Amino acid sequence: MSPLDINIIRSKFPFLKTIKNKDFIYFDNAATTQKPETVINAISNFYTNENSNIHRSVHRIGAVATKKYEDTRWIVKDFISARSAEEIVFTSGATEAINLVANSFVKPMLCETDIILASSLEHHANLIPWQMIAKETGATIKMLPIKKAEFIQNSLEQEELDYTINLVELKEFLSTHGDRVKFIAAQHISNVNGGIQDVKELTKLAHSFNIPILIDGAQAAAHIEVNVQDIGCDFYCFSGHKIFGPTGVGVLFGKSLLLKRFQPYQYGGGIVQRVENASTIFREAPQNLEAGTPNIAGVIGMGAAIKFITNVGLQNIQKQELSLKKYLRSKLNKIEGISIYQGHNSLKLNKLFSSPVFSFNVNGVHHYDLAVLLAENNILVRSGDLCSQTFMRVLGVSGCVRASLSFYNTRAEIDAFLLSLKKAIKLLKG
Amino acid sequence: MSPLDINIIRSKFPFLKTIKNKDFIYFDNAATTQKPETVINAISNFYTNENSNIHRSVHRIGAVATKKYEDTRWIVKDFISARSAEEIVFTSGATEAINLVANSFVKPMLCETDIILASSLEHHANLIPWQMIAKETGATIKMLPIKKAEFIQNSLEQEELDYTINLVELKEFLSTHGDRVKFIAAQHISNVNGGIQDVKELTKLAHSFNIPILIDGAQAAAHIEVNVQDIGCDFYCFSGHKIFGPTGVGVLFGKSLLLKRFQPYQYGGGIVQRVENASTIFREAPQNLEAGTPNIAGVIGMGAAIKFITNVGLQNIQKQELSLKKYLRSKLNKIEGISIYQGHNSLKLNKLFSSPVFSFNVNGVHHYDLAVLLAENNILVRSGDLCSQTFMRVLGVSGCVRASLSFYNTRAEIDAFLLSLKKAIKLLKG
Amino acid sequence: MNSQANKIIDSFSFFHSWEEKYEYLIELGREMSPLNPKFKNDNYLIPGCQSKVWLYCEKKNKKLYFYGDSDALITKGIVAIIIQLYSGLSKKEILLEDEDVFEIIGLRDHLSMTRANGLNLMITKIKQFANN
Amino acid sequence: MNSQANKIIDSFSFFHSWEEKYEYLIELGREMSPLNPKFKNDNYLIPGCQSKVWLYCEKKNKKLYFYGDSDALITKGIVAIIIQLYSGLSKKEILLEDEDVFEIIGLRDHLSMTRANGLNLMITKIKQFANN
Ligand SMILES: Cc1ncc(COP(=O)(O)O)c(C=O)c1O
Ligand SMILES: Cc1ncc(COP(=O)(O)O)c(C=O)c1O
Repeated sequence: MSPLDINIIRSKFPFLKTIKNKDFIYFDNAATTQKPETVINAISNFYTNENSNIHRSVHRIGAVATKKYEDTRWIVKDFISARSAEEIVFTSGATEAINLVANSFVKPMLCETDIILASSLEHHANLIPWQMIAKETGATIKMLPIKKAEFIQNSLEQEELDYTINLVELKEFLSTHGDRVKFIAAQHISNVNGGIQDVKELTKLAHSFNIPILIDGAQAAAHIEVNVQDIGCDFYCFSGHKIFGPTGVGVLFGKSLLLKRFQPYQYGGGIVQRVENASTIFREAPQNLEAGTPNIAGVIGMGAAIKFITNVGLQNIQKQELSLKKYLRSKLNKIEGISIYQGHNSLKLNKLFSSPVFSFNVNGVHHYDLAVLLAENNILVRSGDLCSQTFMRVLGVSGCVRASLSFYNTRAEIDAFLLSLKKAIKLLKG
Repeated sequence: MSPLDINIIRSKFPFLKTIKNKDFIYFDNAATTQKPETVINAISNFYTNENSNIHRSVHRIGAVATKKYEDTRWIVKDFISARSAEEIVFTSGATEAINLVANSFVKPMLCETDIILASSLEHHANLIPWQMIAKETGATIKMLPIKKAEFIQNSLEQEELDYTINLVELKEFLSTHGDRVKFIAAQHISNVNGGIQDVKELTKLAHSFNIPILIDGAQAAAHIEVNVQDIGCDFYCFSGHKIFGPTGVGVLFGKSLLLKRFQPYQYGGGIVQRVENASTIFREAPQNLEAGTPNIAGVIGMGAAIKFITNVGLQNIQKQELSLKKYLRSKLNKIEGISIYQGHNSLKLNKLFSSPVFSFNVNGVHHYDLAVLLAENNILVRSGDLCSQTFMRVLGVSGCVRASLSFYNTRAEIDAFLLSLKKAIKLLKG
Repeated sequence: MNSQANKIIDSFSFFHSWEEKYEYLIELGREMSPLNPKFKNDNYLIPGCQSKVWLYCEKKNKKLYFYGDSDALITKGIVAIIIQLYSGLSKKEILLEDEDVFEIIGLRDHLSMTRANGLNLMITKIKQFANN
Repeated sequence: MNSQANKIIDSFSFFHSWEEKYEYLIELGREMSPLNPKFKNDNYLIPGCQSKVWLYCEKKNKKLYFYGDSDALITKGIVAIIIQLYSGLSKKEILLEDEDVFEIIGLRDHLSMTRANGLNLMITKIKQFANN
């Protein structure tokens, strides 16, 4: 595909072209992305033409709905290069996916002397579930070592702090405590600084100590190509609404053999073979992990979102985002007193690329004040702890402003953002 | 409101008027209902104009989305006459609501000598979760006594079996074992026979022994007025997709004091006040029970569905359904060899009313064969165990055919259904 | 394509409406040689179909012979066709057979629209027998 | 409406753009008499706001006096207005006060659009003080 025509791209997103919103600059894409028309239409079309409950039906409409739902499993499988569609479980989002692994797979095998490793860079969704099962079982949760002391060169050849997992230190730790570590959970890309972890090496290291690992891909799947076979991880998850799809739906990838060992997490219709008054025989994964009527329209909408991404091409998306990122970064650097907590790519493969997420603070200015004044200028950014309080503590701040871009954003929007930012700083510094 | 104009009503449902589906007769409403245009539009409109993540945002679009989401809590509160919006928890469906109560409220207080009561009439969603927490804790699950031996008069003054909970027997049981019973779970309306339980009396009885009770209203909320204060129950739940709303969303009502005692069921963003590496302080109910990005569009769509119901008027819906029910029942009765497992209204208040759900078998004919041949005639019914294997056992059958109507169905559709049914029986009986 | 398949296709070619096809399918089910009742137990049940399907396999002279039954007539007709197709073949022949007779006789669309019939589960089971 | 409210409304009536209003709000925050640092601890923190808000209440001659602070300027301005509104009133007067000054000065819409500021939480807290 040739370079993206940004006008064509933007015209595919009703939110970006509707008159009501034409003055808004949406820089909150790490929170949730806008939806292409094809996704919105897939949902309307389902409710208009094919709406029916699935799996247990002998009628035509039910069969069509079932097929569309199950086809999406294949679409997802191809999207993340899983081995088979049976490795794909539909959840209500990344949060449920992680809770599912924590409760149905990890918790049953934990005992008091065990350790779970997560990182202080994690979104709460990939931290609290591990804390809680540790608490319930008496196991310990420890933080993965972070390189934060090392200075590295960023994409503009400047020195900045490297917040990636320190695999050397981790290896040392595992050499002495590896037998006690029962699970590792880590992010693929950070929602705070867009930094990319070397999840492939991390997985290799975990597996060399026979430790299963989950990668939280909530911030990755819309930005880089995900290949779970190449990564080698046991579990991978993401949310539909962050990859241009609907809310209320997400994906858990799990290796078949491991999914088979899951206790169902929720119980209800569609997951049983035989029910007596006091006991039940269940179906196999992934069906036994999707109790009750699922978010059928949501799953189908997510399928449309993935098709949209594939049509545009992740390569193209990356190219566009890289260009926006470099532009914004170079301008942002010039703002006096700014601290930018931007991550980098620990893979070194494509040294310039990390996702276009910019978290920052300006000396002497509160992030909340900045975000409010930006919002008054119709610039939609996020502020606060970004559901990542432990990361904030690593950064030594209570919160920050986050401008998170997507490939449909433009340089003109960046310019407007910078103008408003400067105005706001001026107002606040008095 | 004056009697419903069925043509106007049907014109509001894209599924019913679209050319593609014009030959279909949708009699599978207990599985899922069709959606009015206002619901489909509410979803598209959200994604087109207001799409944003909620609760943690300082920007305008985020605030609008948050307001619409939170307003729906009030809409639901009014719909089921809860005391306050804080009693409303959004879930992914009735199934998750029940699992939430089982895991976060009931399980922590169970010990080996305890008993949970559910009925053999329950949908799997309201049976298996109780079985499983009983199994995990060593507690016992027992079946609520059913009146099935008694013959009662049905709406056409015929004798039929009464499958409602036997409150007299239950009282006796509780008098001797009441102190061991820690929870009662029962349906409001059956998905198999449409029978209505006297949940108010049941609740009174439970409370006289200080036993908390959950009512599964998945089959009730689209058919009768639900008033949780009048019923008095501690918990009540239903699914959006069965009340003309979207898939992937549902409601748990819980009394505030009890919800406050819930352990969060899932952990993630939006439910925390303070997170350390190893521990977390949570927010209060209902927020702490809605971890992660919720199904924002789904919740808003469900709000639109409730507004739709309120506009049409449940009284009008009931009137219409009662008329359809009587018509179908009188015709169905004439089919040779048919056994109709239709429920009745244990409330006796409105003797004629139960929900328009018809499960039946025809002597010497398999329910699967009937459903397939009906489907070939574009009549969409359900067959099998209806996710209610224990109820099937009470009925003494392995499955049945279920034709479940909604107020938008017509007498003409009933006539076509009957014609096809007779043709199918003839073909199958040879 | 084996000769059994051709025979089935020939017979069905007379019928054009789905009603006639189903009628014939049901007839095939009715005429199928019955399964010895001692095999009508859970060991020979194919799980996951909405109607009950039993399938029993016997080996004679390096060939497999199938016997089956179902409590539903339409399903029984499908069982009858599958048995007619695969009975008397060698393991290898069974594994090689991938012609979709149901497609050709014009019932595939109907039958896979009503997935709960377990058509695919039955064929999978047959191939499993041949793989052991 | 109490005279403090009128004063605030009068002052804001000079400003028409939201920038000017915010500017003035920030000024009010800057000029507010500081909160004794010993009260700037978690006991006086209002949970749930995105910026930190401390609110301390003192009773003198049957009247309540409020002192507060915030780490964010805009929030601090809101605190200043709220204190100006409620400080020096009796419990009864506080509970009766339900005029929405923020509505009148034209900031309600802005401030409630950015809910995370905790405006409502602050007012709730003030009323709680008056209820004890
Ligand atoms: C890194 C990361 N993990 C997990 C999540 C949770 O995703 P959701 O809220 O869609 O369940 C998020 C979303 O903010 C995230 O950024
Ligand atoms: C009585 C009853 N309870 C619970 C459920 C479960 O609802 P859902 O699948 O929407 O979670 C159903 C749906 O079939 C039902 O009929």
